[in-house]
Amino acid sequence: MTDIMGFAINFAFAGLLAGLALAFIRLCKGPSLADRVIALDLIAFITIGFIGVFTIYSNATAFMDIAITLALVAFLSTIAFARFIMRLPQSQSDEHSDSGEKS
Amino acid sequence: MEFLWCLVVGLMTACGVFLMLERHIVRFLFGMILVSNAINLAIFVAGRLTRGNPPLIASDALLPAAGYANPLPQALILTAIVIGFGLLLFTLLLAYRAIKGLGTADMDKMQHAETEQ
Amino acid sequence: MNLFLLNILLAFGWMLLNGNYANTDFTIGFVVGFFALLLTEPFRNKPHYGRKFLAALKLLVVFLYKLLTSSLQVVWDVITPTHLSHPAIIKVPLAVESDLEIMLLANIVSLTPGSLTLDVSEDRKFLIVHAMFSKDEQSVIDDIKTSLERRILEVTRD
Amino acid sequence: MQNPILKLWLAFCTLLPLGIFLLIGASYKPPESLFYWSWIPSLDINFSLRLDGLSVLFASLISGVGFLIQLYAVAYMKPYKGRAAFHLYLTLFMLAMLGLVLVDNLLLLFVFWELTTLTSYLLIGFNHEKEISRKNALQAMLVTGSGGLAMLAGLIMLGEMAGTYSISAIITQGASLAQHSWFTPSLLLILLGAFTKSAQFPFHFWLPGAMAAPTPVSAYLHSSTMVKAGIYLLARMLPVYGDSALWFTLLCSAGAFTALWCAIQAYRQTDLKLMLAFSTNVILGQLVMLIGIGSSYAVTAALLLIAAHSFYKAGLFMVVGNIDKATGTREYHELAGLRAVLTISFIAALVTAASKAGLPPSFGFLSKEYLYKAGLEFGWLLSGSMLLANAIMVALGLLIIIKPFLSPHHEKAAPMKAIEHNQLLWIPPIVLALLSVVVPVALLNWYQGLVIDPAAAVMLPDTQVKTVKLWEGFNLPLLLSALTLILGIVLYVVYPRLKPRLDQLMSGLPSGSGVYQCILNTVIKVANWQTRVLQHGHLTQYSLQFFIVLLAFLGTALWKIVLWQVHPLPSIELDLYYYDVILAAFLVIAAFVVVKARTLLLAVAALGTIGFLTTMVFLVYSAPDVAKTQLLVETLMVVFIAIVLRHLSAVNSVPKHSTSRRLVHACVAIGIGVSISLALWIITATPMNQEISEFYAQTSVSGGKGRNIVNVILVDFRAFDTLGEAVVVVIAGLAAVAVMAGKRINKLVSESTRENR
Amino acid sequence: MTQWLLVMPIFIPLLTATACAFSFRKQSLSSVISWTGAIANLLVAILLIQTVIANGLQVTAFGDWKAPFGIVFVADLLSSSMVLITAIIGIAIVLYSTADLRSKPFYAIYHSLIHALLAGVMGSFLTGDIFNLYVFFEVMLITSFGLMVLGANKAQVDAAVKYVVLNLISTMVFLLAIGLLYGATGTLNMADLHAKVAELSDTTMMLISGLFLFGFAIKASAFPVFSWLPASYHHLPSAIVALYAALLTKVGVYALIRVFTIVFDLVDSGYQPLLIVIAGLTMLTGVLGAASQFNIKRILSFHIISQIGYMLMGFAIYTPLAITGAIFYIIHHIIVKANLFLIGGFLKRKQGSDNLRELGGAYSAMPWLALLFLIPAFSLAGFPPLSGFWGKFLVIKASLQTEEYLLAATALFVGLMTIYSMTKIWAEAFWKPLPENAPAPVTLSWQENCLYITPIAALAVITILIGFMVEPIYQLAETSAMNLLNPQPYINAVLGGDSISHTAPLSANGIAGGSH
Amino acid sequence: MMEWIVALCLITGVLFSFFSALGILRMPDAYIRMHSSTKAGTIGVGLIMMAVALHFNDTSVISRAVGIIAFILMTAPVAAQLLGKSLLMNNYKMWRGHQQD
Amino acid sequence: MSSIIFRTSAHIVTVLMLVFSVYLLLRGHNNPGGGFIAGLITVIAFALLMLAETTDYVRQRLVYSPAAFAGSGILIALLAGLLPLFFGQPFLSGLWWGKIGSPLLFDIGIYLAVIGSVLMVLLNVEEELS
Ligand code: NA
Ligand code: NA
Repeated sequence: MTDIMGFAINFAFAGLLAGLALAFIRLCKGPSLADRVIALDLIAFITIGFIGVFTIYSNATAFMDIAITLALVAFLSTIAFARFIMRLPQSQSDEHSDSGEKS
Repeated sequence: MEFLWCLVVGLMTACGVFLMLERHIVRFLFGMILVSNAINLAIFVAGRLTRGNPPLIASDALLPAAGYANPLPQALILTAIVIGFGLLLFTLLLAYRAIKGLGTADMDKMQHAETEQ
Repeated sequence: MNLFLLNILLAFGWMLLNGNYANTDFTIGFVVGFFALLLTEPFRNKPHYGRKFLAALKLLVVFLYKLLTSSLQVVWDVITPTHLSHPAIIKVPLAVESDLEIMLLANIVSLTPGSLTLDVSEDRKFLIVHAMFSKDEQSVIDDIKTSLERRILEVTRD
Repeated sequence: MQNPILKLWLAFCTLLPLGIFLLIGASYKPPESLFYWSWIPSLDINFSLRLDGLSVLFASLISGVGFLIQLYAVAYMKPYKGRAAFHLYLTLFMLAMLGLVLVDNLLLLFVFWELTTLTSYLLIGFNHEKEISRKNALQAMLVTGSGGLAMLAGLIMLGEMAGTYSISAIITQGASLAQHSWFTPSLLLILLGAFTKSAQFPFHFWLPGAMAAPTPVSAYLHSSTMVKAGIYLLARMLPVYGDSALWFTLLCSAGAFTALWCAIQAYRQTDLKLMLAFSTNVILGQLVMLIGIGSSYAVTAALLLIAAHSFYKAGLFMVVGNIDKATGTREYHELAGLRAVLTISFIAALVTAASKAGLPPSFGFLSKEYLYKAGLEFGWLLSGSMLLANAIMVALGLLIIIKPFLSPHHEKAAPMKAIEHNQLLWIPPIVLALLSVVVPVALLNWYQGLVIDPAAAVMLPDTQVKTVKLWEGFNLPLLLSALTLILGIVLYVVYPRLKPRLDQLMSGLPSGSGVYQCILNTVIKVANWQTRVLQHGHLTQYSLQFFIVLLAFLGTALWKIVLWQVHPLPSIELDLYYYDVILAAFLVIAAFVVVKARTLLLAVAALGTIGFLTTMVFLVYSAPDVAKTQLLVETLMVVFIAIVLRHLSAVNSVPKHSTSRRLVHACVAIGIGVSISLALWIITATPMNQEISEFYAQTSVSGGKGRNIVNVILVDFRAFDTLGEAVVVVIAGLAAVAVMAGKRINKLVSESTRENR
Repeated sequence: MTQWLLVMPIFIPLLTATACAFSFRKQSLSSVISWTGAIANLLVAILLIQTVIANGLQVTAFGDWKAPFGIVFVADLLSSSMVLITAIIGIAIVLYSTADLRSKPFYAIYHSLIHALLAGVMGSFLTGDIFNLYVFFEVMLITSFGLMVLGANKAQVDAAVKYVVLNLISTMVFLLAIGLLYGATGTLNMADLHAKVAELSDTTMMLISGLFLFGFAIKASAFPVFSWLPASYHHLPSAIVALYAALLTKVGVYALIRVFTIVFDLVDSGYQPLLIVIAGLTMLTGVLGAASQFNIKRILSFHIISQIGYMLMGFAIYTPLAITGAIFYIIHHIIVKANLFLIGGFLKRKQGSDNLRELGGAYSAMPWLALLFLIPAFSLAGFPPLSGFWGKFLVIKASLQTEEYLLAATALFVGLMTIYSMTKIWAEAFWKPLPENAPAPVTLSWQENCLYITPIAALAVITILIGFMVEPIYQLAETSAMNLLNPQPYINAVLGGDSISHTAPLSANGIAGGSH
Repeated sequence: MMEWIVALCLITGVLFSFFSALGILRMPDAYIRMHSSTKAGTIGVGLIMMAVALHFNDTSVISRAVGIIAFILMTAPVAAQLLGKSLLMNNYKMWRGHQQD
Repeated sequence: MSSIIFRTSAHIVTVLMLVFSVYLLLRGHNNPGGGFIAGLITVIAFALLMLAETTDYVRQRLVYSPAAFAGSGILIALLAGLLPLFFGQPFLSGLWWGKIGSPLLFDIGIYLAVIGSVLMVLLNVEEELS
């Protein structure tokens, strides 16, 4: 592996993982359900990217199938969440409508 | 590198176990998902880790490339994942039924079975 | 007819996936695609399939260009410290009618600068769009109708 | 008696003991095995029957008295329902008892021992609709059962000491067993069995309780047979344990005390049946004492007393049964003038009571003489206590005869009806009364040759037994007999005044059945408490228990490793890339987010993230198939959760555990987590044996015809796992539908579209 | 022949289950299929044990991949006799259910699940591979979940939650243990593990075996991890609870015995003293739990625990005699406990309750049932010469031989309390007159009566037979125990003698191998 | 030469992805965050896939990469649209930015 | 949930997924994939279709009940395992005729079993809960 590829790959890993971190923060922060879902969707995208980079890095093309699979299924979970939000009775924020625990 | 993942397995298990002890039945389920993920990971780690060399044989070869990853734990985890999926799916719907039928998600309030009739 | 075409396409897709271009693969792909279509029956009202290759290509190029610029626009807004946007929700009247057309337009609108499809009205007459930079609503509408909808109609209609 | 089958059955039940009695008589040629069948050779349990002097005494009593009892019961049980079953139980009981005295194998003896417990349970509880019957049946069962279980341990120990379970073989080893460390424990345990069965103090109380049974049962089981099982066992064990001082001390003290104590109890009763029941305890005590003494006289006395008691006690019980039948009561105070309706019974009563009181020339007198002879060898204490007990027996004899039969009938007394037109009600007691006199007077030599000599040869192999005579001239025992008689009469006379004072005196003392009830209640209380503690119904507490146990398991092993340095900890080899660390960190953070999430949806989203992250981990470490499956499964799971959660939003929120409880949870969880980490680390630090995986790699193409080794494992090398896994998934599907569907399960599973059905 | 024989105990029930599932709407058809399957199963089981007795241990390697590379099924005396008993119980339950559950809407799916459960149980008995054991445990577990929630009411759902939650803990720990074991040894075949485990350090072995012990202890419902059993069993339909009571916990004990003889050595693992304590406390807590109950099913459920204690006791003592006793006890207990639950179910059907306070009069109303109850009840209570006595006798004898006096005393006390419980049921349900406010007993058609009584009577007859044919069963149990304590022949048979091909390095071209 | 192109694609793709993530963190409301994730995310993944395709230059890889890009182009806007619709249905309050009205 | 845009694209995506799943099934022996993975992707495809349309639509497309799929899957897997026994080989041995072999048949059985069981749950959950 040449220097430029090495750099690019390392940059890619770092950048994607940093992106993952940011998206994850949004996932935790919410505040609405939709925000979390958007973040999760983006995490799926970033994961697809990570798989791509790792495919280049490891030279094992078999990993590409995982990327396809991920692209397929991430769509489903986003849709399912979207529907979840849609069917919720009242509010835009999940903090009230959720069946969480109270302390 | 196994050490790192040993640590992760332990921490994930700890989180999972903690959740499994909570009163909300759905949280128990989440704990179970965590623990079962952690255990799959544990099997994976126990079979030793190999970076970037999947146990596949190229179409012109009879053996996988040297230093290939241990395929057996992978097969075991596949089985365990699928079995775990079945169990979790059932548990999820049982939780649903319990919440709907018993009117509470609190596992400690589910006291219908052991009160003397 | 269009199903048949789609079927052929799927067979080619199959070969692509396999990275293998023999007759047997085409046959398998065709059979697999046939059953897949049979199971899902995707288009109940049939759009026309003509020789719209050029129109489609043009649409694609425009679309890719818009996608790139829109991305850059978003990125710029992200990295600059102040929020530049003036968001609004806009109803865009539709000339397109079929499901496929509506879908294409909606998706392309979503992926182009400053606009994001939120819904199609119940009567399928309007596209509800969230516009990021909508100082002037009409310009947004015009932009969508001229640069996108027209091109789609060129592809999908005779 | 219309039912011919019932008739036939009753005839069979009656004639069976007679046949056995005759068979025993015909085949008795001591000391030979009658029969040998190797039942369970591996356990040294052989069905070998031996008929020696001791066995023949018991066996003939069991079958002979059994015959009379069956006869009597045919008449007595006529109005009862379920009499066929009654005779069945009685017959079974008799067979068990016969087996007990005939077998030459310790374990087989135990088998029959327990069978007598079981059948007697059914007999005692025969009047099962009454609560007292059920209660007393249980009491008898538990008391004799607990003794029996202790005895089992004792018998096993004895068998192990001797290296055989054959009784005759053990006896030949005799005193040599005394050196073994199990000698004393086995002795104690066997005594526990014998004492409970033979109703020795403090286990005596079940026997009067067993009087809840119909009278034929009392006559049979609780006079002449079952309670003698313990006596039989003690007699059998005499050659093994007889030399031990403990044997002597325990048997003599328990026997003597039981005799005295129960004599006083008998004296206090007003129910005639209970009087007899307690006096049975007295005789049992005397028998135990005699076997404890184990001298030549004592053995002779015991052998005489066993037979004498069987005759007169069975007879007396039958008479009491007749009284009950004629008047509907057995209360001493309510009975008078019975001679008028129970003429023949009265004669039987008179003779048997004389035997009980020990008047010459009855069998009772003879046995009492030898009792005193045996007692006198060991000083005045034993003899004195026996004298008192026997005096009370005299008083009881008088009590039973004089007021109920001889006093004139008066208004307050229970009304009477004639019952003696049924011959079967009086023939058996008369026969027994006859035997009580005929044997000592006319058949003594015959008895000596048939029973005493051979039985004594079994019990005291080295001792010559003296010839028994009814009349041996004026001697000390005779004097004691006279004294007994006088004292007895005195006790009879003072009975009206003494009884209330005795009652007053003894009312404060705890009764045996009271203690039993108290123990039973305590056990039940402990059981309830324990169950409340262990099975409290709080699920999370169960889970916590389970996890604590798991932590204990893991902790003990790791404790050894970490603190005691049994196993040196492996060094940490860090062969890491930064993305490993970041992925790991994310995984852990995401897991924490699931824990800390205040809303379920955030937890679900974090779980989804964990799914993606684990996918990446599997990807990085070369497991594409796993990564894919993980991804798909996780996504589907999230979809399912999303679908389900949407419908649970209306559910009330759930309170959390208290902070301290959560702290405990955290500690347990962290403990388990750390332990698992450590365990995994220790295991992965050693090199791995991968020969199986190598085999798979080498054979995948040639044998499995596949290039994806993981898949070849799944569908070929270990396809069987995959089959099972598919079954799991399908059944999980069914189960999931079932849990949701409730009663519409079939419809839900089988329908292909909704409208069509 | 072996190839056929060994797979049929799994194949037939799975096929039957599938066939039952396909005949959803035709109750009678699914009944017939279910019966046929159960009978076929019994025939195969008989054939299997005959073969094992005649020709010794039988092994088949699935896919023709020899151990340790592939999965093997091993039928030795122990496993084939367990399969036989399972088949017997299977028939009894299927017959009984035809009477008891026919009216229920879940009838067809029920038969499917029963057969799947039987497959799981028999697979667990036969497998020679530890991961495969896990798979069959899961088949069993998920099927038991399914059966548990069929037509469930509130209480049943609650019971199911407890059952599921606590059993899942066991499952996960079991899986973890397998993972660690594989990581430490690199193999999954139990015979192959024997030698490789012996090379592990003591602490590693203790660690891994501790996890196995914990997992199996839950499955077997040992103290202190039995809570799931009394929390759930009594709400199940009798046929199902009979099946569970007979088989599920015993599979746990069986697995414990297998794994701690062939894979680990109980003594070497360091858990023997602990197991002895566990056994004693299991007996004690179980029997005391039973003493505090007034519901037939609850009493019987708690007694499962106490009797598991006997089995564990036999195993923990770890002498040939003790293990013989444990095996004898398992065989006896499967038959007897199933029968008692079936009788309890029949009483419930007649009277609409299984609470002792609401029952009564059965002795007068159904004397034949009383007799049929007496046999298993007093067998369970350990009255000789019924089957229960011999197992108890053997373990007590063994405990005395090894000078475990306290354990022996506990076992004896527990025996006494078992007598108490059984007589309690007898006195309350049979002897006591029917309470005045109780409803009149349901009258059943003679066919229904027959279907109820046939399995009950058959099992009672088997109980008596076991009691009287002690010698052959003792021989069987003793041989099994000797085989367990000296597993070398088993290992040789599974791995194909001393010349184990896999220890030799394989040629690099990948053509060589242990298969074909 | 090809390496440089691949590296360029990779780096720009990653940058887009990163900014997309930054966008959803920084942007003021869910609608605008969706703009960010949909557009920048799509192009980011697209570029990375292009890099993969170019790197391997192998039909099976190219076809898969193209498949992924096409698939994402097809699904990402739909997902965004559904989420948007759900927000609309829940009367999600839009951030009005610096508009006067 | 009835969004024209989603419905239309869901149809296309479903077809793609189905094709992809069969591809994974058939190629699984040589590349990552196989019955389980393929089955799960099929399930996801139909899940998407279900979300876009209705459960009845999906049931009609499937023709047979999901339980029938599951049952036949298990049946096929069992028979694939039994087949070698008739050739004197142990249960589940690989029999190969060129590129077609009993392991492939076995994998198809697994594929169907997964599809059937998970879809059965999915459709019923959706129907019961709405
Ligand atoms: Na695969
Ligand atoms: Na093979």
